[in-house]
Amino acid sequence: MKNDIVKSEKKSNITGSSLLIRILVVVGIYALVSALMLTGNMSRSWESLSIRICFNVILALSLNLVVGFLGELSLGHAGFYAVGAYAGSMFAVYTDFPMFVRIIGAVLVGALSAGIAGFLISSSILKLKGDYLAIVTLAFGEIIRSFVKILPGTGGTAGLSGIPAFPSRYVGFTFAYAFVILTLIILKCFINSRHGRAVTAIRDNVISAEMLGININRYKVTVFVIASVLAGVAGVIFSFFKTMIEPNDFSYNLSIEILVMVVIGGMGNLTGSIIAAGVIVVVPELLRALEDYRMLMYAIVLIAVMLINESPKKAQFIERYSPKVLLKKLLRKGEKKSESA
Amino acid sequence: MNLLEIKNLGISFGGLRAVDDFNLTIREGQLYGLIGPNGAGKTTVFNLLTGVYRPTTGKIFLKGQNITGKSSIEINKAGIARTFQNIRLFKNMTVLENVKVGLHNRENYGVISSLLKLPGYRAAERRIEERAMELLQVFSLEEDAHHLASNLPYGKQRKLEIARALASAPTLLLLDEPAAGMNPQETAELMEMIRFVQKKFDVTILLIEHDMKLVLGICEEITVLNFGCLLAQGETASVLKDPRVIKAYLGD
Amino acid sequence: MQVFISTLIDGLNQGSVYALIALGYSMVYGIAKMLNFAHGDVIMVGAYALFVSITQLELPIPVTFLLCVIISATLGFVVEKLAYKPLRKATPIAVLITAIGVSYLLQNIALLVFGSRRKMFTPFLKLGSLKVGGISIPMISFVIIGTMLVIMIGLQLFIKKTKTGIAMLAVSEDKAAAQLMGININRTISITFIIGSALAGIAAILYSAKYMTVDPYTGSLFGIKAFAAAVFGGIGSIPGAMIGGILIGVFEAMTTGYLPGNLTQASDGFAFAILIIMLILKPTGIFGTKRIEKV
Amino acid sequence: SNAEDKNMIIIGGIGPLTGEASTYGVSVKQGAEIAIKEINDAGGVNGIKLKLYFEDDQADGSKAISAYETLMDKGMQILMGAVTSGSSVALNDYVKKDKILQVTPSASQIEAAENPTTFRICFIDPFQGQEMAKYIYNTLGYTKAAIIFNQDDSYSTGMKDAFKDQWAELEGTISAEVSFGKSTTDFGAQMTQIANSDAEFLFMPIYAEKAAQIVLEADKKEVDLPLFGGDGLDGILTYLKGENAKLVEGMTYLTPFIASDEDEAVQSFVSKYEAAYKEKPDQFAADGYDAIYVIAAALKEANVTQPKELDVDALVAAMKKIEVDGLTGKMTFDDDGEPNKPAKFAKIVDGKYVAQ
Amino acid sequence: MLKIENLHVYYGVIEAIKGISFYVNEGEVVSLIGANGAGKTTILHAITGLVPAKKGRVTFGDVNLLKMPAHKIVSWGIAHVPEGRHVFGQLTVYDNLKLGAYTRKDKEEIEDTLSMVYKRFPRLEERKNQLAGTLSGGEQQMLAIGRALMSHPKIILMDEPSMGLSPLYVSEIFDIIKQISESGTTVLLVEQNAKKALSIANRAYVLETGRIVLEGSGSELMNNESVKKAYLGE
Ligand SMILES: Nc1ncnc2c1ncn2[C@@H]1O[C@H](COP(=O)(O)OP(=O)(O)OP(=O)(O)O)[C@@H](O)[C@H]1O
Ligand SMILES: Nc1ncnc2c1ncn2[C@@H]1O[C@H](COP(=O)(O)OP(=O)(O)OP(=O)(O)O)[C@@H](O)[C@H]1O
Ligand SMILES: [Mg+2]
Ligand SMILES: [Mg+2]
Repeated sequence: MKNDIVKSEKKSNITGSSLLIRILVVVGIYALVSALMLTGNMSRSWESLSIRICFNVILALSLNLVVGFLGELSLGHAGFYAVGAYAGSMFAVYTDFPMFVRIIGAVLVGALSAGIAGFLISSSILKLKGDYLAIVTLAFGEIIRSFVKILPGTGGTAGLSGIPAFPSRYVGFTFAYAFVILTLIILKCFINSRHGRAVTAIRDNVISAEMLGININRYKVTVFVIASVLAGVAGVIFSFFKTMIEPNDFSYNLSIEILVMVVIGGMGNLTGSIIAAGVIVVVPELLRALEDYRMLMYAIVLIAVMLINESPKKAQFIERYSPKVLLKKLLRKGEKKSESA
Repeated sequence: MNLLEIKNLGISFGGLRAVDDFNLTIREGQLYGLIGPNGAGKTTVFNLLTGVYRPTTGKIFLKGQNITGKSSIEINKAGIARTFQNIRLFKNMTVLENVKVGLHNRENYGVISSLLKLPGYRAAERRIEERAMELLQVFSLEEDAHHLASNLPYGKQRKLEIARALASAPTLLLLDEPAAGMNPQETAELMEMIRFVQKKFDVTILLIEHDMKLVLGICEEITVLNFGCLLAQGETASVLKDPRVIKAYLGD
Repeated sequence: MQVFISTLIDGLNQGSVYALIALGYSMVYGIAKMLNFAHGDVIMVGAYALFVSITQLELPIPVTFLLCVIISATLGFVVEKLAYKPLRKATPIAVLITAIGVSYLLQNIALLVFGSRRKMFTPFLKLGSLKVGGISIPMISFVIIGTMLVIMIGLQLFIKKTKTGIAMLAVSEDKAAAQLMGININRTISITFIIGSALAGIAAILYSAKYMTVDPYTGSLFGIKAFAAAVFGGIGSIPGAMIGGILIGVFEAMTTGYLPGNLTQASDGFAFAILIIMLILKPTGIFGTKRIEKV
Repeated sequence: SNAEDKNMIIIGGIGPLTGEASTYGVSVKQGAEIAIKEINDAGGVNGIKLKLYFEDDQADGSKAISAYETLMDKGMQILMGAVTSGSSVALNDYVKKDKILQVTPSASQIEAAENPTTFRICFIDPFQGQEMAKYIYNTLGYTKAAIIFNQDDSYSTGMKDAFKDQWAELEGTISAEVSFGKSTTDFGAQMTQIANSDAEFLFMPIYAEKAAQIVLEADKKEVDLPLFGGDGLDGILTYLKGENAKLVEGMTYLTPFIASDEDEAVQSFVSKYEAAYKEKPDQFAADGYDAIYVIAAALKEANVTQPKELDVDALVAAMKKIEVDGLTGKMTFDDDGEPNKPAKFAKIVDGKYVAQ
Repeated sequence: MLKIENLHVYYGVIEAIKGISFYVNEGEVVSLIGANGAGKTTILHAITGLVPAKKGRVTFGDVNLLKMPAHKIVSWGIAHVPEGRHVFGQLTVYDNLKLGAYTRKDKEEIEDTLSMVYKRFPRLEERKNQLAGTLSGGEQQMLAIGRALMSHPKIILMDEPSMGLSPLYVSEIFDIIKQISESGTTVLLVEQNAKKALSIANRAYVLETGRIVLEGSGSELMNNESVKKAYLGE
């Protein structure tokens, strides 16, 4: 008996042509944005938004690994982000190597520190599941934010200022974009490997996974470490963008905002996370014209998106009008035309 | 040679003695049956064997190695795989991926090598793909390879569970009511399949089943459990004629 | 010693408010299996309703209380119908995000209607305080603790003993099977939200009486605190939510009172650290049992 | 930017209009709007009208950057903002690169006016902390302090740190030091500590709304200490009505602005503000109002006649020359961009703010 | 009594039931048999409103069930023992049974039914305070049947009630079905154990991939060659 519900595109090996398309999209976006920036055709708000989108995309992608693939609700992603941002920018502020070394060093130091934090946290909460884990990650994020206030060198509540800025917007964007791509490659490779499958299996059924010899604890820690390293990198980019960071930049509201991106984009859907991160950053800016009603509208949009996202009609709509389907139709038409010609 | 030895195994839940002083020996290459009334403790024995529960008394040896109280992961690595009475597939993964998860420990490339896409990784992934497809073919599931596991009908889900368990290359395969929810025709096919699998993969099989046709058809020996205790043990046909077994389990 | 006891009482004081809020939250959480981050904002709306009816409409106090509870319950009912019901088949996390949307929505409506500046109540429940051995305890705390206990016991009896209560448990576990029993799922969930939100209304009254203040963001704190309390107490356990709330209050009071010098700046973080340590020691919360999953 | 903007000087405002800090942003915006209207109604600056675009940053630095860029896209020529310190500091680099005149009404953290083109209307946090310490020790003669501060607000921690340093120098002792955070609703434990200390007074470097609640709690705990604080305490009486007003009787704080000041300018501002927004202005509103007048004065001083040709160096030079008699006092600006204006001590007497 | 006309059911885009019509008379035992995935469960789900039907009519007496929300259907006297048992695992056996009688009012009658259920399944009485989730597979199946009986239905739909039961209990279940039927309750039975199902059925239908391919009395089908081959394993 033939069953027609096929989960599309779940193949582990990227076929040649789709790899090419992906490379084209990646290069194309970069070329477009650079061209606009370098010719001065991009408005300033979009220039800065393009960088903000980048580090938010990295945050969303990395959290998606935890929430979407491992299936654990983490409400403390801002904590790892904070560790990366503070460690990285303290390196950049308190050393006087050449600029280039400071930037690279900051990324390494930020990523490493966040990774260590991810390792320590995740290995101490292995016994916790579900909402218990959620509350502990949330608490952890708040602890980081809190302790930053009393640690030496962090600038306390007033924040750490004097972080070197990117020499130009264009450099900043290139830098951030490169890390977005790196993040994507890392996640894709991980997910399509036996390790990625193991992680998804843990999400779907822990007992079965254990029974197949999959080391649950090791994978939980691995996933948290990868996600926190990436969040740490995002933190460093953020601190170079903002040039000053303060504890309030990393409150649990931010963790929730990242979670919103992941869920709206679709759990376990990397492309979705990218788009959603972009949308969540851009929408409030687009709504500026509404003035007082801006955040009200934002809330309404958020609810509406969730309701539409989950409605059965949307599934039908996508079945008919998704870009993939449309592209196929177009190609078919083209073929027919060329045949008839 | 004895593959599995269970000695004085026992466990209680609250006041309930679910399994009590249970002994069982299975030789390599056997197709062994475990039967008994509902609630007799059969599934619990499987759970004890696979580390889901820790026994309160007794010892379990696999190939002479003591595996009592080990974790499920270690037990799987030691060579036991199982299916579940209430099917436990990875529902949001495709049929093929389910089997690939089963192959997890057969290829051992590390996280770093997957991140960097080293050549070893590619070769290993290709082998995994091939093996998984082979396994699906054994169970005639290759056409469903890219379907979501949860969309399969019941019978196919059971087969997929067996395929997935086999993927981890066990020496001992535990099947918990593999024929439940199948009609006689399908059950007959399944019997063939189990026999075939046992030969092809060279595994020893211990199965729980309420379908006596299947038990009689493929199990050389069986053990009957009743209220957690051993009721009878021995060659299948003769055990099934035991009046105590008839009274407690088969009815007339 | 006296300082310690006073601080402990402060903690109980504060914790009892968390506990009161956590009860309603935990009930919705246990039955609808969703983290209703908008619960705190229902309290905020209730408090504004109370504020308007006391200071602007100048209604008799008992009427204002009733109004506050009715408005809160209605709000809970409406929110559930409009925002959560269409998501019955969605994952809990999708509902969580929608709840966050609702929370933003209520906050921003309040911001537009009442402005950003905090409103202060004129005292409307004057109860004075009790003096025991040099420590004075405000009477309102006894009212809060009393109400909390009554609600806790009431909820517990309602859920475990009444037909509707058991129906709620059935719905929370298996909606399809519950329907086969003849249980109206939508109605049951509506009732859950109405009760939960009415409790939010009661919390709003007592909160306002105790702290005499409300602003658009009052509720956002409670969402987190109630969540923490409910989880810490053990998911689904009503007495757990209560104890959880009280303990969190006590942790906070202790870290506020006893951290030396410069560490006081991180008192929030220390309170959370205690919470984490306790949860690592008891991974299913105080009263939580391991969810039994038969293999 | 639309057509009529061409003949106007565009001032951009940045501050929180939504989110937990929104009171501050809203007040500044409203105060500034009144000033803009007054100036434009009177014919503008040298005949040029002013236009204010105000963007929300939710007191979040990176959103402030987006707000800033949006304003730049709209043609912002002078920045009035950001309202909060964190956002202001985050804009430092941008303002430096763009070289525009920045006047922050209320960002009181030192780093917020680091830029050579940035000026500030309000006092810096350390200044207030030091002044209060000196006043309390030298003038009033108290030696044992209790402090309550907000751990999540740099305004509060900045003032507290400066107070403590100064206090140590004066050889005063600290009997109790407690804090609260963003999410604190109950101040019982804090007050217990203070009640059981031998402190002679309570220093509260915090904003009025939290202070009002703390005062209520202090009353319950029978803490009857003299109260002191910075300009944040201004407006506390709007939260404490009726008998509760008695609880802050005698409270002394440092402020540039007192809404009940008999001063004519103040009263005219207050009545316009109340008419427009149905609430009493606080010091943030006054800061916003003054910031606009300071900008106007600088424009006049620099003799700006073409709206689209602002010379920032000339404006900065002008800023250092002008003297503006604002609601928050008569002020001039020094080379660091800091205001020189007299610190007024206000005291609450008989339920009214009285300048000392 | 129960009449299904031209029923079509879809899961997304696939059509699981492709226009099925059949009926069940009062007092009858009617069996549906068919291979895995034929659509038996789906039909029962459509009758009790757990999945929506795209087209067709389902009438019970004079009422059209398709227009009715699932929870109302029970009160017309229709009980459903679902595939996969679906007991409330975190509730006790007793609470599960009580929920079975959710739509009933009369306390005494409920008590009577309860003791009837306990008599049929003594194991349930033994374990009445155990959490249903920890029962063995077969015990859960007993509970699911007992729970359905608690509503004192006019018609009971059973989805593979013998699955996972020991041979002794399988015979017993079929005896119970007979008793249920004799006590006046109509039975619509879905079974893999076709031999037993046909032997107690007044009439039966054979399903293949969403269509009815054969119908007849139990004994007719039992002797039908293709049925013998495909479903009886002979
Ligand atoms: N976690 C548990 N807690 C309490 N009781 C349990 C638990 N697991 C099993 N039991 C009880 O132990 C007994 C044996 O259960 P088990 O599942 O092993 O039976 P079984 O022989 O597999 O029966 P079936 O053939 O019906 O599947 C049952 O009475 C069951 O209720
Ligand atoms: N939720 C679902 N989504 C998609 N397809 C489904 C779903 N449920 C069932 N199906 C498909 O519908 C068809 C009919 O399934 P159904 O469960 O009714 O069969 P059945 O006759 O009861 O089989 P079994 O004997 O295995 O219980 C099958 O092909 C099945 O894969
Ligand atoms: Mg079993
Ligand atoms: Mg079925």
